[in-house]
Amino acid sequence: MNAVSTSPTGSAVAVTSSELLAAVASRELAGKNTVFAGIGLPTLAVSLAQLTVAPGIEIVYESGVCGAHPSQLPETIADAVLITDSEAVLPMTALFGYVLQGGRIDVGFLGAAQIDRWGNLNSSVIGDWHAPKVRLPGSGGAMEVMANSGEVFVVMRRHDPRSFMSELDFCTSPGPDRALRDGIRPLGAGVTRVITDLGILARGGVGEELRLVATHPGVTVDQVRAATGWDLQAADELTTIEPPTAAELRLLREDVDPDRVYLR
Amino acid sequence: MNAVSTSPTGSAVAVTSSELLAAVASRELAGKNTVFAGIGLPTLAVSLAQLTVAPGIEIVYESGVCGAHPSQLPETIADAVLITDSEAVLPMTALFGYVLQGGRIDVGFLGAAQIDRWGNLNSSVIGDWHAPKVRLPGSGGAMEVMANSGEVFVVMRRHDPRSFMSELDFCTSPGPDRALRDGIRPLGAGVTRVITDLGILARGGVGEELRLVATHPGVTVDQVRAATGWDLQAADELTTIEPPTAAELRLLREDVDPDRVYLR
Amino acid sequence: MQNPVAESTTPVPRPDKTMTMRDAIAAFVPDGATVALEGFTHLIPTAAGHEIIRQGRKDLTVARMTADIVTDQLIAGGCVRKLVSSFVGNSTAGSLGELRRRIETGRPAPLEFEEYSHYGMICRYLAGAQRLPFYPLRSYGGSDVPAVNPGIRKVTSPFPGPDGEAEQIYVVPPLNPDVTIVHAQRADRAGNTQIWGLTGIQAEAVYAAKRAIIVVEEVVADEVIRSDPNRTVIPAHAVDAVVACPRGAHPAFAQGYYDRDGDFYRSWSHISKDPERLQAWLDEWIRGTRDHADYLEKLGDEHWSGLAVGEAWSEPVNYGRRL
Amino acid sequence: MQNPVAESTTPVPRPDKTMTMRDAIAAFVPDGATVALEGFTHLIPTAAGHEIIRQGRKDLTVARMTADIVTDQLIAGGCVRKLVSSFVGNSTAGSLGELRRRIETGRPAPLEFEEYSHYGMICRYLAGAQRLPFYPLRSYGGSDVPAVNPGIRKVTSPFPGPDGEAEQIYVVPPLNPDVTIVHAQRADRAGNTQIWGLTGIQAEAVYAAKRAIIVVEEVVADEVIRSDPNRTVIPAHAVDAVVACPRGAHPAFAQGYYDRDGDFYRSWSHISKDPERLQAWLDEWIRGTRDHADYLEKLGDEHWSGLAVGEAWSEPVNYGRRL
Repeated sequence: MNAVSTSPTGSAVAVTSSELLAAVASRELAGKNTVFAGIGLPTLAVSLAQLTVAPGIEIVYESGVCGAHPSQLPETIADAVLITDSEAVLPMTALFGYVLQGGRIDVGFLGAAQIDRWGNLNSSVIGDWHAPKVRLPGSGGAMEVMANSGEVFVVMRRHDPRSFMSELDFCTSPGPDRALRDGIRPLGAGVTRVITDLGILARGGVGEELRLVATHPGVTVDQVRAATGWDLQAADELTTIEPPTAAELRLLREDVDPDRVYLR
Repeated sequence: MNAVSTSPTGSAVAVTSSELLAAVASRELAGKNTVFAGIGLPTLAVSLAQLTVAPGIEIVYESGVCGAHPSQLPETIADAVLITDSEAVLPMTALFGYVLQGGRIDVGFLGAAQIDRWGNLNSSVIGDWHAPKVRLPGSGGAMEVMANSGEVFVVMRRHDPRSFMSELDFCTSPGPDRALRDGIRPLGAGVTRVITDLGILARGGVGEELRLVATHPGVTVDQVRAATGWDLQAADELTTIEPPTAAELRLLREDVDPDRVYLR
Repeated sequence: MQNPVAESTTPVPRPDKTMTMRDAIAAFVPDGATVALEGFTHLIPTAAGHEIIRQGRKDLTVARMTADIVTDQLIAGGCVRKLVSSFVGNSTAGSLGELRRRIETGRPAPLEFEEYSHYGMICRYLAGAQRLPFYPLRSYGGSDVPAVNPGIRKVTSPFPGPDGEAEQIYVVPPLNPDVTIVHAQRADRAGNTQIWGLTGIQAEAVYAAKRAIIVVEEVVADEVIRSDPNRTVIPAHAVDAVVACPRGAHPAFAQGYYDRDGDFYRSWSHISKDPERLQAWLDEWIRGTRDHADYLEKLGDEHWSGLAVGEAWSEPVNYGRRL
Repeated sequence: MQNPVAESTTPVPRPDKTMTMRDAIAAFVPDGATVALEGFTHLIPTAAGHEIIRQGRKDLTVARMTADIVTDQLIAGGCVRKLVSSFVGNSTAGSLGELRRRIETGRPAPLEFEEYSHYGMICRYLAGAQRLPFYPLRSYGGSDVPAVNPGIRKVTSPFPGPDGEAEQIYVVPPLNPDVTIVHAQRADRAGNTQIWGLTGIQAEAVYAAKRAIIVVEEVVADEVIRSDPNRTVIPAHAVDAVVACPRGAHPAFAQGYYDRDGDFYRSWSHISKDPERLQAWLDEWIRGTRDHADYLEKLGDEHWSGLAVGEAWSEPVNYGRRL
């Protein structure tokens, strides 16, 4: 990334990849009420959205914390600073059963080692599950976030063919199309946005593939296609993503993460 | 009832029906750890058992209170005095799901309008359910106490053919024999003791009918048979119930219910 | 892509959901709605029930595990077409006159009744809160209740039972009320609700509902709630309206606020036994009062002093703060 | 009929279940047992895991939603035959070296692994706690996990779906550990356990188990627990042993007692990457310490001062007392 912004003090500071992704993701949260998010880029994006496009938006953490008012930027989803001064700490049964499966999350943020054109995700293994080349952490709550959130945003720092695959090595968290083929009625739209260092892929819901809908300035469609392991289709009206504005950068740098814990 | 006991002060005081039933029921609790009980006779019995045959026994209330240490005798299972100073107050999901259905109750106490020879209970209606002569309160938690407790004790103040019936008007809370016929595996033994103003009926578990095993002094087998709506069988070795001892009566009157709220 | 323009960094505003009882009932309890009123002996949303009667709602389906005085009043008030319940009785204090008349005689109008056990109702709320198509439970085997309630069905487990054979179990369907109304000790303006003492099935009944009204003894400052987030039984995102209504659970109790009005419970059996006396009572105490404050004024301060409770404070716990 | 002879009216004695960690592990964790160790990032029963290693337990099946450092240590300690988990990673701080070696290379010995999602594990505990034959959940449709885990099956709902057609749903089987071990802030001697901050799945994991060991920062007077019975997450009747073991969750945190040792989490990726270094670490810090007090002494007071937390006390609530 080579976007450059002017800092509040007037000196030019390079926009980091984290700032770019957080700013772009935050804009997608307009009109949303509840977000299920992990620490790092997703929380940066939601915190920025709270200060910009979605003032009332609430983050629900996988640890059960609702309405956090942390005194410092948390290091994990279970950080003690998220709990003190929060509005509610839910037991796991309520968090996963009533909030997530209950359908009270508008947008879930997920990451993954591999994603395919339908927005299915693999976070379990590279290679064969029974004798994996790399054993990854597995689902955690990802399968539930995928199955139950209204829609899912995926933020990927690196858009490359090893992650954007034609065939997943293993499907941990399936989108609604796979669920339907398995005879299970899906409750959410699955992945609707994939925000990467090259651009934004989007799909509307059941039956739709991820398509390229926007690119960062200077990124070409061919570049994104080359970085994608399937025959990626592009929208007819492809837009260019506006780089983080001075206001967004100032909020991120001065209010959301002044110690630059995640804005590295 | 016409048993007479000598009060601690030396004067003869007639033993009330409540005292008799509470004392007799308390003796049946030897060796038990957890009891699910309502207010009134069952709590009197358990409180007396705590002071006599089962010092460690714990009452779990349908309201979710465990380890109550009430400052006064409670009026209902949800009385505020049961909650203040208690050891735990459980939400309904934990009480019914984890404690009761989870199999952590040794003995459940139940009452009913009608009982049959298998210990099935009716607390829903007198007459036809769709146009009842009397609409009774219904199951409450009785169905779950019956299905999930290790065994069930029933205390009936009045042993008569209108309550001890050959055919129930309606079965609200079935014992294990009815469950089996319905294709459902029972988890508990069902009713094992019925303690009445005439004596004690008992059964061991699946496949067994309630049999008369003991009578109060002066009560004949024929008297109990006449008060029972089915062809009641009596045990070969019928025992005579020892009336409440002086110690039991003193504990009931001085410690358990000094204001005689339930010992009327 | 949207371009945010916010220039300020003021703290994120929390929504203010406080409303009057009148407005909350008017907004969220339409005729014909399925309304869950929960609270197990403790914290019964009586004042909300009275306001439903004042506003003359019709054809409601009322879900309430322990259908007690407020249910009898709602039925007598002509608000209820159908009752879904697991216990229909006036606590330990006697009968519900109107409910029994309706079911036993069908007069002045029949009442549709769907019967469950307590855990059957709990499991219906659990299924509703979790968007499950059904919830399994170990009771109902051999009971006559499934014969009169076709909502209770069987499923065969895909795992063998302990004897190696196929195992069957009863299930109940989800209950998703149009609105759930509960009473609580306190909430903040956004709806973070704290309950202590008996917490019952309130959280699940709220999560299962499309809308939720929380009636509280006190609306408190955000800082009070945030000092003890584990005490929050219902989080703000599940709440639509917060109604401040002190003593709104009468004749039920609110742990730490006031005691149960045992005399009223006992008197209800007599009041409700006679339909004319019951309607006169409704006219005087509910239809004849403007709101719950008016009802309380009519009851009088002396009445309330008899229900006052003393102090038994919890030991605070330390949530800690990073140094 | 039995004839009671008690003559005294002393208060009912509560059982005293306090034990040393050594005795509790020796009594309730035999070779080959299924052991659930729960605590979601917060209150991880690390000290109990270390004692299992010290006592050289073999062939355990370990159930733990977030299999993290203590799980890696147990595997490296040769205690574990099979792992049942929904997340195998060192929090956000890197990898579990031993676990990855066992699964990726099968060296020095293979590790049987049963994979779930978080809610899959939660539902297994829910089914276990409720004696249900299965528990339904809305995820798993289309996932490859059921293909590698035959415990995850489907059931057809007896109620039609929204389209009127038959509806299928996945279910998981109950999990009933031989023993569940959890860490908590405080308990009384009988086992009434209070937890604040993240309460996770601890209660369900305990209720699902045949036996339960509660490790606590403090054993407190009965009066402390009884001042706030709603804070009791696990009641005494579900508990078999209470072990006082301050700082027993390290490197995890205990809300209000000490903070997370982030440096240790980060260092674990390096320690566990090299099998020899990992065994040397186990020799020095676990096998080479007599108990957790010894481990703490070795860590040193200075280390602990860096994890100290300040004060943020909850506002007390009034439980009330009848006047």
